[in-house]
Amino acid sequence: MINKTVKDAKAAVADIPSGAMLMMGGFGLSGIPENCISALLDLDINNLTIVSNNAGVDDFGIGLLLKKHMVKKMISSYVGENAEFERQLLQGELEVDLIPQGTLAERVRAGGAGIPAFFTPAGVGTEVAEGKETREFDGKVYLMERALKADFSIIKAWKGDTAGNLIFKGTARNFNPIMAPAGKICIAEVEVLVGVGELDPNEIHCPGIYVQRIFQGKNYEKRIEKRTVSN
Amino acid sequence: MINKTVKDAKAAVADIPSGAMLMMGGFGLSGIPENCISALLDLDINNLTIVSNNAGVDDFGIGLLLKKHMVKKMISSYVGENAEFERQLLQGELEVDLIPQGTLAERVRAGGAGIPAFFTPAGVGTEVAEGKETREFDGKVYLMERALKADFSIIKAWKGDTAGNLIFKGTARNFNPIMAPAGKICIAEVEVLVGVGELDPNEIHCPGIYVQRIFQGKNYEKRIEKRTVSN
Amino acid sequence: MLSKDQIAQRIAKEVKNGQYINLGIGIPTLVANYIPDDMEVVLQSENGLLGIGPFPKEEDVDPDLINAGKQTISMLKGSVLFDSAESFAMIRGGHVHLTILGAMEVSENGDIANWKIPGKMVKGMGGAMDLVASAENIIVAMQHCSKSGESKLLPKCTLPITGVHCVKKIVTDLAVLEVHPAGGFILKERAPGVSVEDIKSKTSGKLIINGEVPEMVF
Amino acid sequence: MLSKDQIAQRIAKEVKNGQYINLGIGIPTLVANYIPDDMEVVLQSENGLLGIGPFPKEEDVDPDLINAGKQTISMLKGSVLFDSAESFAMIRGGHVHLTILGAMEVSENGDIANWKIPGKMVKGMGGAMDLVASAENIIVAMQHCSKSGESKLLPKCTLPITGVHCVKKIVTDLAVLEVHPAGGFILKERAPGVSVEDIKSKTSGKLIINGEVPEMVF
Repeated sequence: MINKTVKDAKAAVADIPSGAMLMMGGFGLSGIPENCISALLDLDINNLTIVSNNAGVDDFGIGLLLKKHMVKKMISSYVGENAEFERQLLQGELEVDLIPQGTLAERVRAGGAGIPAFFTPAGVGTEVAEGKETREFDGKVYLMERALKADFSIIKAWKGDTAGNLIFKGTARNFNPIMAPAGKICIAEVEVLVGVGELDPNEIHCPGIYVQRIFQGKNYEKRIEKRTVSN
Repeated sequence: MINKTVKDAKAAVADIPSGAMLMMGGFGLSGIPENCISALLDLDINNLTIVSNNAGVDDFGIGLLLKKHMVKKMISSYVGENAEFERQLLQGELEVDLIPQGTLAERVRAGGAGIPAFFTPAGVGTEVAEGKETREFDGKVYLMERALKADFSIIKAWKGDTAGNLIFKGTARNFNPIMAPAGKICIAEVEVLVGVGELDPNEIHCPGIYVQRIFQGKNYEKRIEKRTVSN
Repeated sequence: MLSKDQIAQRIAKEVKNGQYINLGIGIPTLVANYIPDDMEVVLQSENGLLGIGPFPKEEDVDPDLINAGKQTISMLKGSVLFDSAESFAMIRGGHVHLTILGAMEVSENGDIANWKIPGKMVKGMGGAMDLVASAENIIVAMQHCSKSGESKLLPKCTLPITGVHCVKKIVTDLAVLEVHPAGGFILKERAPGVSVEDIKSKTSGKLIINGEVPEMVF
Repeated sequence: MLSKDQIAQRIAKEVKNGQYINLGIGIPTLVANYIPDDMEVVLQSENGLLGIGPFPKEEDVDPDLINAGKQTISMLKGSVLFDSAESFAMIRGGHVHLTILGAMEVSENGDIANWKIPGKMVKGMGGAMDLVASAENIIVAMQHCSKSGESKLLPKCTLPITGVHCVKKIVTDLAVLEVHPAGGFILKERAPGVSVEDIKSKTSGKLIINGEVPEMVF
């Protein structure tokens, strides 16, 4: 099998240039590529466009990139947990493109799957439909939505092997596996990196063909946004 | 969890009427719903339209339904292993709609996923494109293809639980999981039926939400079309 | 007037055995507490889980297991995990039978506004637009009037809408109403102690009253 | 003139380290036998496997593990299984770098015909139309002429085509040829003992000859 391992987060993100279009996995703070975000903070780059369902919180996740003014534009479905985000947006320092979550997921999936455009009912009759082609199929109206692709997709998995095959855990899966094929280069950080043959071929969530670089991350904080417990 | 179990194949297919549109999983003879095919043979129905990548062989799989003249139309990508099929087609007793395999898979996936239409490059400039809308995106020409849905999707899995969650084995997965959501009623036959909680939530290939009926099949023959071995 | 919990309790009576259900944030989440034990329903969380269990015990909290409101949760026997594309394939494909969500406004033709207030910070629509465009049955849980006393049941939404012609039923602190296919809110039930006149005065959209309007039974 | 195995052997030299490759039925399947051991490539089978291994030993034959030609196969360490939609997402999305397949005809502008002969029984295109419409590099393995001696390298395909402007290179029993972006077959190499004149007489499409044409080296 083809070996995709790189040394660490620093090596994995080293060639990401200013102005790059990035996809980053995660839902809320769950399943975000913590190590790559830290490594990006050490790079002297800016004007990034980031596709991510959320924008982190003020002092964690993508919020850290925002605070360092590295981001020009966010493409997300929900950004409501981040005060610095709000400030930059109101000041005109940041652009945001808000997309229904299912449309975002499907546009990303289409980008990786060679589907340039598709039709969805989400957003018909709303401001999301402005400027978009609508079309009726079997009596229901749909919007045409285009595929999304990125220069780099940066994702986080639970286990991976050196060939780039990935397994996720719990709801930390979310956008991670579908972003892998949508990036020209996919960087995957994993909690546990194993040799080829150690993962069951029948249990892999993301085939290694989509992953160009993989490394074992460290010191995962896995911050919890809303700790809710029952008695 | 909602219990989806039915007694056996006979009970599962009992209400399938003449003229129904069926999807049937499998690639070649691998992963085909053997028990349901047998039970269908005992029904006095005909004029079926069947969406299946292949059409079985003369004396096994969908070939058995063809031989009994139960099929009006096949929607497939490759039907070359079946002499009875050829005879009926040449005699005008059978219609066939041949579709590129990837387009077939994506049309089925779209049918289950609420996507009424999408664009694909497969078949551009060929007779597959006849009568279809073409459109250029970023300098490349694509065909618009419509979603496929069925009255019943009939699939075969390796393991399943009573809530309809399914795990497939090897390349017997193929069209089975994507056909489940594309049928109004999905009937799943499994080699091993277990109670809820016995399958790992992280290893399920097809969520039970797509499956309306499940039963444990028996006497699987699993015929091999081309037994090739190395010394 | 109903408490939030009572609104949730009344909505729980709309749930049918064998349904797959998506519950929005706020009052809808409370509905889960009132689904009878003998009823088998499965709750979907659009970040990738079928079979949401109760909040975990302190020692079982897992940052890799949250719901769409980012709260830590648990799984049930028979739960399934999946990615975001599969999750919305499920929603868009109509496999989730019932969506219960909050709203800022509902119009008499079933439009819903619940994601954006002009002039205020936009948080985003999340999965709401996909949900309202897709589910076969959509029930709104909300207060009948805004904090400033304005009716939230309107002839036409004044806020940017989330979806058109999609709301089937509304349960408020005052009433249960159905949206008439040709337009208008059909008053089905009154909250205990609330009069038809009271509801009429607090409903700015067209209210349809057919004969005697019964009090809610829980 | 090359044997089928020699055609496969010559094509194997086009394979690059780190590639994901889809091999069609027939000569293309033989290419796997000539990929050097020190080269890491992964073979995709469009029915749902990355990492095709050798044919299994008699005792390891598994009816649930076949390739796209319906032959029983084995897996390798690091193999992955997936469904048909994922498989063609992989192909259509350009993740498979190289497709090697057979053909009945290739035209000088890179069109390929390999799925249907009018008047004969139609078997279907299987995955061929998806593969030729998607892969960044497509190499055709075929005999230079049909059994009746007609050239299969034509100005224009006479048979129903599988895809347009897609073939990049052709390896036949007589020659290695590249398709010129503006049209025409560029003669790159001759099979041992085969003359340029011989190839010219057996190529009905436009043949482009730039200087000396070397003999193939294996």
